[in-house]
Amino acid sequence: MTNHWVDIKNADLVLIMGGNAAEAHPCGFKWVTEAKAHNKAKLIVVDPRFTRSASVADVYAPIRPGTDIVFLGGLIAYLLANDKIQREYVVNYTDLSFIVKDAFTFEQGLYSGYNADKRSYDKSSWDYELGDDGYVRTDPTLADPRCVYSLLKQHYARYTPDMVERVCGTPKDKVLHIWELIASTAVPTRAMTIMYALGWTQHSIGSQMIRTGAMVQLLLGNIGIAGGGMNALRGHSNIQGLTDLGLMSNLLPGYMTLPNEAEQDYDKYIAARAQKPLRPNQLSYWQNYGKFFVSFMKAWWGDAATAENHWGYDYLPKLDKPYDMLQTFELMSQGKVNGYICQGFNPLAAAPNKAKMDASLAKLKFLVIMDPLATETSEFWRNAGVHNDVDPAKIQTEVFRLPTTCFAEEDGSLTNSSRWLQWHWKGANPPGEARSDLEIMAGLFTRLRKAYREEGGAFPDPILNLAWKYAHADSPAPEELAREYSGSALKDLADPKDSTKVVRKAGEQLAGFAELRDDGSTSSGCWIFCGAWGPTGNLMARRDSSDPTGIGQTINWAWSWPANRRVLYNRASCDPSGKPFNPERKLVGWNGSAWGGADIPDFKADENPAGGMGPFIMNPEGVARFFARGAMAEGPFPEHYEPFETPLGRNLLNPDQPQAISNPAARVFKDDREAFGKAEQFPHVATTYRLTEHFHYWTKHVRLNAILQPEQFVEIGEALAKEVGVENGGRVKVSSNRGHIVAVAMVTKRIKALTIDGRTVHTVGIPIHWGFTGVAKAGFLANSLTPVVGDGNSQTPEFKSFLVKVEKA
Amino acid sequence: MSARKPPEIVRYRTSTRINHWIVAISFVLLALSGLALFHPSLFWLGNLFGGGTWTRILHPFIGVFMAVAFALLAFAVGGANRMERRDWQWLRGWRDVVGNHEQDLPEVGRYNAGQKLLYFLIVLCLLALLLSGIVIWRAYFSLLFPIGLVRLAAVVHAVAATVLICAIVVHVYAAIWVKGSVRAMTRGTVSPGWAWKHHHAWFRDVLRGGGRE
Amino acid sequence: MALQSLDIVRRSATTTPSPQAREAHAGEVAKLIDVTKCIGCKACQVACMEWNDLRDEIGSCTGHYDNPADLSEHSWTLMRFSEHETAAGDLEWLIRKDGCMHCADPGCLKACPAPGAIVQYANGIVDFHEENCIGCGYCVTGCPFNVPRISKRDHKAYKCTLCSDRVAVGLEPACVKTCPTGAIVFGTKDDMKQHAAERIEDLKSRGFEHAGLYDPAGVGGTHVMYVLHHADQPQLYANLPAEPKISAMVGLWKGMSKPLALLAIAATAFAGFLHYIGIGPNEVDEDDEAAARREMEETR
Amino acid sequence: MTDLTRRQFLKVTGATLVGSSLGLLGFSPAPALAEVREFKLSRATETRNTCPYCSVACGVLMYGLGDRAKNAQASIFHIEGDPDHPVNRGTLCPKGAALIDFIHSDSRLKYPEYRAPGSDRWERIGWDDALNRIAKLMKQDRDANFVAKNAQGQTVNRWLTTGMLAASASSNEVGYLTHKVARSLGLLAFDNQARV
Repeated sequence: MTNHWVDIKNADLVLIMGGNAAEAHPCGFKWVTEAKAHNKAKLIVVDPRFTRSASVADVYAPIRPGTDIVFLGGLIAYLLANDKIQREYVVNYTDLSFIVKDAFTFEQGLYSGYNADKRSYDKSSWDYELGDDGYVRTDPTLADPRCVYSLLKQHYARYTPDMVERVCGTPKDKVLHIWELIASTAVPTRAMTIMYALGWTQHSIGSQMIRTGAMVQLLLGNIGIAGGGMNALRGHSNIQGLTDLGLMSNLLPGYMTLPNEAEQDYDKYIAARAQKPLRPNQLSYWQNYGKFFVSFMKAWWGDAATAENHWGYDYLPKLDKPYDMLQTFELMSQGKVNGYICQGFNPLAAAPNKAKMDASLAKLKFLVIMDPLATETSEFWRNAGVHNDVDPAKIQTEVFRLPTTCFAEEDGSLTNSSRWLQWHWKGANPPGEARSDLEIMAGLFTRLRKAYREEGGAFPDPILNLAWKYAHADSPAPEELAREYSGSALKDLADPKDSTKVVRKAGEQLAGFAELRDDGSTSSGCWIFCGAWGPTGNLMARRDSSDPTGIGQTINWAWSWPANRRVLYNRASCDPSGKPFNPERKLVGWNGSAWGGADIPDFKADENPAGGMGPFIMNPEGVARFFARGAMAEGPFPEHYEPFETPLGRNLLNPDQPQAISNPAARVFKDDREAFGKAEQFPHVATTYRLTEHFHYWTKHVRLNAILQPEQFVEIGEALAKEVGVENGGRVKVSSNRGHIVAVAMVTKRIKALTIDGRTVHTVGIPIHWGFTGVAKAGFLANSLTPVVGDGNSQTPEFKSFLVKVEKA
Repeated sequence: MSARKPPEIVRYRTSTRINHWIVAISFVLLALSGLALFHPSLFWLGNLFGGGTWTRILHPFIGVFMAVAFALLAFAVGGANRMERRDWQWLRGWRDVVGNHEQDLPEVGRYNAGQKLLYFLIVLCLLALLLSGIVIWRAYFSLLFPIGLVRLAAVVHAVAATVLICAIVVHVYAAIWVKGSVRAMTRGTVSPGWAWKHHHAWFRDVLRGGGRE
Repeated sequence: MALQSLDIVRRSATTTPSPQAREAHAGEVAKLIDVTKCIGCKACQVACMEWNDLRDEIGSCTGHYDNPADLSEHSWTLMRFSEHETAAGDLEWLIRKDGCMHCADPGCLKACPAPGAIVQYANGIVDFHEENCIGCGYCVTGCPFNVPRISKRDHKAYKCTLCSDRVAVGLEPACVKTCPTGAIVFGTKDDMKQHAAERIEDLKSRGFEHAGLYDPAGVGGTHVMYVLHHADQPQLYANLPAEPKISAMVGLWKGMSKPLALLAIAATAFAGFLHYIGIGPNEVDEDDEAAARREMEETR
Repeated sequence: MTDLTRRQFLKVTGATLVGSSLGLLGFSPAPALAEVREFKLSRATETRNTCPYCSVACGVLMYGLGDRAKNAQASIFHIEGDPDHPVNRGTLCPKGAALIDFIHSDSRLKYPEYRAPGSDRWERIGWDDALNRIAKLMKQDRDANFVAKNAQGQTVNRWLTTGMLAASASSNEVGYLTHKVARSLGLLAFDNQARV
């Protein structure tokens, strides 16, 4: 979330699209009801299903799964055509005026530089035109035909209301009504927030859907302001924190990235990430990358990280390609993975194509499960009848199942969607012999370290040198770890302005990432968390809920990264002179000598606005990008591509280019491509989702939740039910080219058949929460049906749109 | 003459008497438990049955038991309770009945018209109580019926029970009033004078060797 | 006096008044359920079961979101989902939290034959005391909203207590506290009516011209009220009764019939008594016996 | 003698009248004047925590058995929302409100378990046995398959034949330590639930 949960109450308009906040985040959704009740806000829901969110919406419109870019692209065209944009905002705070290279082209759904064999782009033409001064050329009048504004307008001109109705199936009058409402927030005093979740991420073009939403928000001047923003509603309690801490194949803590194998030179690795400003007097905060990186390496390898060994640069594994979950399971299915550790994760249920998962796990030599609950993955080898029809005798995998504590049985912090780190306290001991993950990870590590110390082995250095200064090596305390990732001074730190003054003594905790240095004198395991445990103690445990300005800024409650800032890009809530666009909901402002207000300014605190520094300080441009440059796999502007299993078989926006039916830059493995189904055999569009009564595959173990939704069902519209001859409460078999499930049919008015390009397309709703363990009625894992193809950038599987066939069971 | 023991006439067989008293005891239990559930002021009567809950549990079972026992009794005495022409005449002379002037009334068979009417009233009440009782028998049957019917049944049950209790009060009083009646239902016999006076036609039947149950 | 005062003002099957001196001077309490804010998440159902230490059966899916399928001794509240298409063709998903309405004039209490099994507190809460319940089910018969349920296991009647144990110590009911969207609110009845008025104004501004408060007068008003978008058609919300009142049958049964019946019985007995005194027994005398003997001999 | 005398009848009817009059006067079991279920949290120990499900991160209050005295074994028996928390303000969704049944779920794992190759059942094992065996398997695999240099001779120091998926609900501290351990071993096939 760029903003935070409580801030939603400041919105004048709420757009829920690609998510179902009422269903998945009810307690956060209260701030939508609050905005409606006390801010006269209107709520718009666009979703393939009439959801729980829709049940309290002012306007609901249906949409075919996977076509959101068409709806939003049409909206962009509408806003530009009707000049419903916040001009002062977009001219000053975005790249609309920037000139793009001449070589950049877009034709028939493909951008310049496409390589069909590699299914990827040479992105060199996707960039701004630089002037002789080394800075990007701009045209503040937005008249230049090669400026981003002109290209944007041109790109989305094809996305007409008629096209939207044809592709999305959304009635045109509804479309125009919603667009008109949204356009009303182009004025500086009205804010719209967009709330989305897996309904946008779980598509092969998910990242681009989100980008399209963000572009709409930028045009309307809704980023960085109270009640605005692009608010991703993260699914799990600490998925934000674990991503912040870099627990992904290509990341390091704080969104630093692992080096590629070509990056053998440490200095070049740093230089490529510490980007120089693209416009005059821009902060380009990533220029400090070296400070973050060195402090991180010092946290991990302590004294073994020295300037001489480039702070242990060789200790880091180098990437040849991404090793995301889908890639790893592909390798596993090929027999190239021997061992696998699942810590609190149930991939048999969570990853696409269960049949492939079953087969892949069976090829492992060993599998380690760390979990408080008996997951399906831990029992993938067990024959559970129709729900998991395997032969244990044929599965040679050794499986270890280690019981862990749950939230109630441990101290620690979790980072929520608002980027708040909140400390929690243990209330009881775990059952039986269960142990915390800390003890288990430490137990494994100390055993491995001992073995490498005593027996030697492959490249033992990073293991033997790993800093492990915990009071109990087998059980590091959460407090020790929190202090470590937050960071401390390793030597006395002198004031950069006056070297005689010591600003931080050796061993003292640091107050924030501004204190980090790249000379090895500071340590911080995750620079964006720096200051969470500061010189005054554990700020994550703060419990002052006062909100002096009444706009929901409780900045003394817990601690938010970065730097306890609650609304990202909040500098953009002020006009170029530093005056708030909406004084009623002032976040920050320039008082003539400093920035301040209800939030921590997302800006250089003493930077005079007259200097023209842009509010998007992490970008070298200083402004927000409509033109993504090389940051996205598919292209600088979002373009609609069909789901890989499309009911149409063609892309109505680019009907003559077969390479542009589905995402041309998405990675698809051969076996997975062969497992795709065609609309002739599988005529119905399926979409998977969560119900509010359950949380993923956990709460089927929870009696109270099992009572609320005891048994697996699928939702189908009345027309489809009639077609397949099933009554409400009867049973249906839903098959894809990868497997099938059998479930109770819930026949509902909430899912309607849509007319797409003159044809009727039925949608089938598949809630995901059942499986073959737990106290709820046993059911099929929903991912028996789902296809293995990820988003072109994030590799998030396409769970929201695929093809199935529904039959009476 | 006085030394001679008057010959006795059998009015009720042993089985009939036992049946009657089973019904009678059941009725008393039902009336007590029913009143306990019916009127808060009489809830304490439930203590006779082990408290309110036991009262609630026992009452319907006793009710069914009584209904069965009564059905046998009603069947046994049903034939003698058919209304005849002279019965209406008898009823028209109710002032003589109440005033103990039987000599002015048409002669009576095994049962007089009052007894016959009581018979039909009791049959009707018990039928109503049985049917309505099943409908309000929460533990087993109430869920099978719509709530409107249950509510109606509760009223029917209350009204029928009131009528029945009044009828039985009359019945009991009649037994006290007409001396010799109690012995008919305890020992089974009446004196010839009793039969001659109250049920002359039946008396003659008996003399002719008929009039048996 | 505090809101939480739970002095009993009415007891079932009790013919004399309960102590009345203490009153809820700060106002009676009420729960307001704003159906227009409800997302049907069922958190209230969970909070209810959790707080009251109840666990219903793990049932099955019958093609509806309503789970458990009905109120029971373990489910004192549940969401009832109705899909309604408006005249304009728009879909509305009307979700009503069902449960005890805590009537000012409670039909259950009126019907109950067990003294003290059902009580009404000074603050308006109607509570069941299962230890006094005899399991007759008359409360079910008496309730105009079809709320009380008799357990198949212990044959006691159960329903929402409005968390009288929480309210007694100054807390809000568990369902109110948990409600994520603020669709359930709790306070004095006056405050709740005022809150409802604000909500209704907002709803009217959004085009729900028949938005209104459901506080049915037929049962003397309730301590659980609804804000409805279509207050003119309460039956749209899973058959919420339009004009609930204690059934005339129940009124008859638990009203006039009780004294009349006792009177009738007593009068009958008394009439017999008077007859006995005034006219006396009908006895068979020696003359009758002699006449009988004569007739017997004649017949012989 | 079964016939009632006038005197006896008077007695019976009199008793009935007196009895029903007493009833009408309210002669019935002792009435309570104010009684509710005992408030169950009065002296329970309150611990503040965060709901482990979605990312709203609602504050929860856990109520535990005992007062943390040495001889009392804490066990959570009730959970409700933290009214001070700025986001949830005491509210909880159906998952959060049901947390007590997660803590005490029948599916909670209590002991380390092992499933041998080809077996169809779990065997209970000790922690040391489990961790020693896992560490051994990991070291064997790492030593056999560690890639120090790639085909072009570039230093890559990666281990690709073992992978790990990290939890999504574990604390930052657990995540941090897990990352530290996993990367120090050279793992690249390391991911979390952010993608699904």
